[in-house]
Amino acid sequence: MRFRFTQTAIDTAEARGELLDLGAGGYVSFEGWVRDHNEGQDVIRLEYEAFQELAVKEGERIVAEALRRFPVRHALCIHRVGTLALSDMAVWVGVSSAHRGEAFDACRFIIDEVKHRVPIWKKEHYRSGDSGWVNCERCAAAPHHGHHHEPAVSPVHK
Amino acid sequence: MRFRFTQTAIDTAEARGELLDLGAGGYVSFEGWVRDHNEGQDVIRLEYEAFQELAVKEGERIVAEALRRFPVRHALCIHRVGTLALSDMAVWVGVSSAHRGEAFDACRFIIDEVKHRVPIWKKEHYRSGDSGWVNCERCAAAPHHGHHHEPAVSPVHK
Amino acid sequence: MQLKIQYYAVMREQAGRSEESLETSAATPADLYGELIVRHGFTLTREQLKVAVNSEFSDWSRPLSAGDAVVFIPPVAGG
Amino acid sequence: MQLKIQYYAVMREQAGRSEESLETSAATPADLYGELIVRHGFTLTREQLKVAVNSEFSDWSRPLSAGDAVVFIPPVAGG
Repeated sequence: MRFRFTQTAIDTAEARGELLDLGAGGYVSFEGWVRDHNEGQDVIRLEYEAFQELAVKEGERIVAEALRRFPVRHALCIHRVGTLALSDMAVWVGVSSAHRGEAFDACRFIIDEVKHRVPIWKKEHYRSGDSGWVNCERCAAAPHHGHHHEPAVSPVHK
Repeated sequence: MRFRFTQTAIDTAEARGELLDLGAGGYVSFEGWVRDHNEGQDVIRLEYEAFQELAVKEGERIVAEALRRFPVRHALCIHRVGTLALSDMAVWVGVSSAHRGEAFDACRFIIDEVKHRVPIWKKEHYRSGDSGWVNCERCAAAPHHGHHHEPAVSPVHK
Repeated sequence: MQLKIQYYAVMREQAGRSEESLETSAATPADLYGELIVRHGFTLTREQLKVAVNSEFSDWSRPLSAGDAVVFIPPVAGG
Repeated sequence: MQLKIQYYAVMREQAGRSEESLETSAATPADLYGELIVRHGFTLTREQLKVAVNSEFSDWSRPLSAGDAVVFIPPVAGG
């Protein structure tokens, strides 16, 4: 399983161990951390929710695509679900490769695709007491700003 | 000190801790591992040697350049010296950033520049009993192949 | 026929439930969403959603069969 | 004048030492390397090296002063 979920803190040392390979000279990892602000609001915690049956299939497809597109050795992605506090790790991607360039490319490909294709949602809770589901602008009907914008928030006032 | 040397195993957990930041949503790290082959030869161990007085200055300049060029929060590079076995970590780079794209760019910039500019050398010891200092082709007088080739080896037969 | 609908995230909150079984004559996911948007007052238009049938992405025009499990997928935000 | 030369990596092996103090009339690092390539039989040409004086990268034509510490830097291979 090259894409999986966890309800508890991601064990990056264990995950990295799965990528060790005597033929690998480069290893790149990405961690997504819960930060204290988004779109001008003070964030105090997040909730992640996933449609896991489909998400693990789509996640596996993304990692398999990365392994086909880039000549890397191993790749793995772990996503956390549930309630996360500031600076908690929400997602981890690791790639080992003979050469470093491909490891960077594959790692970035995986996190970009996971963020856009895998059915996972996050609800931000703000210091103000409001909360909102974070939406990918690329997926929204309007306005269309292209692919590289930051997430926007659909406020769901309590 | 955002660039430093160690004679012992790189403590990545401690190093990552120096980059934590509540405003950072993305963290990218690179590890260079000793692999079991190079240029068709079976490698059994490596020795890294540095001109440390100049290397730490040049390394600091590289990290400072990365922090100027890319809007990231923190960056750090640690290089090991001495004798390394297969799969040992020779170098670590970590970058934390509000957004992930810049963290990938800055991390890659730092490792690329460190490999090309910092006075560190490695001697490969081969299963055959031979050994050789690894040279960057980009730095060699001839032939010029551009910037993205793999290291070549200057054999120093015993 | 009987269908099973599962709700996640903003859809779950707006539907006020995680899943329901529904007796419907909807022939496709598009028809089904047309029924449910009235019933639950969803704010997202079909164009903002994707749909999955039996845990795989699906066309909106795929014919539905009795027992199918349908999920409407709002814009994702993993990572 | 007296200079201090430090050797690393392949230069150290070919010189058979890590450093030496040398009485020389070499006016520049380029002149100095011309002396040392004969003395130690270095295989690398000046074009393949960089040079540092007092722990900072230097031009080959910089004037040397008594007490300067010079390092010839073969192609690097960190990482």
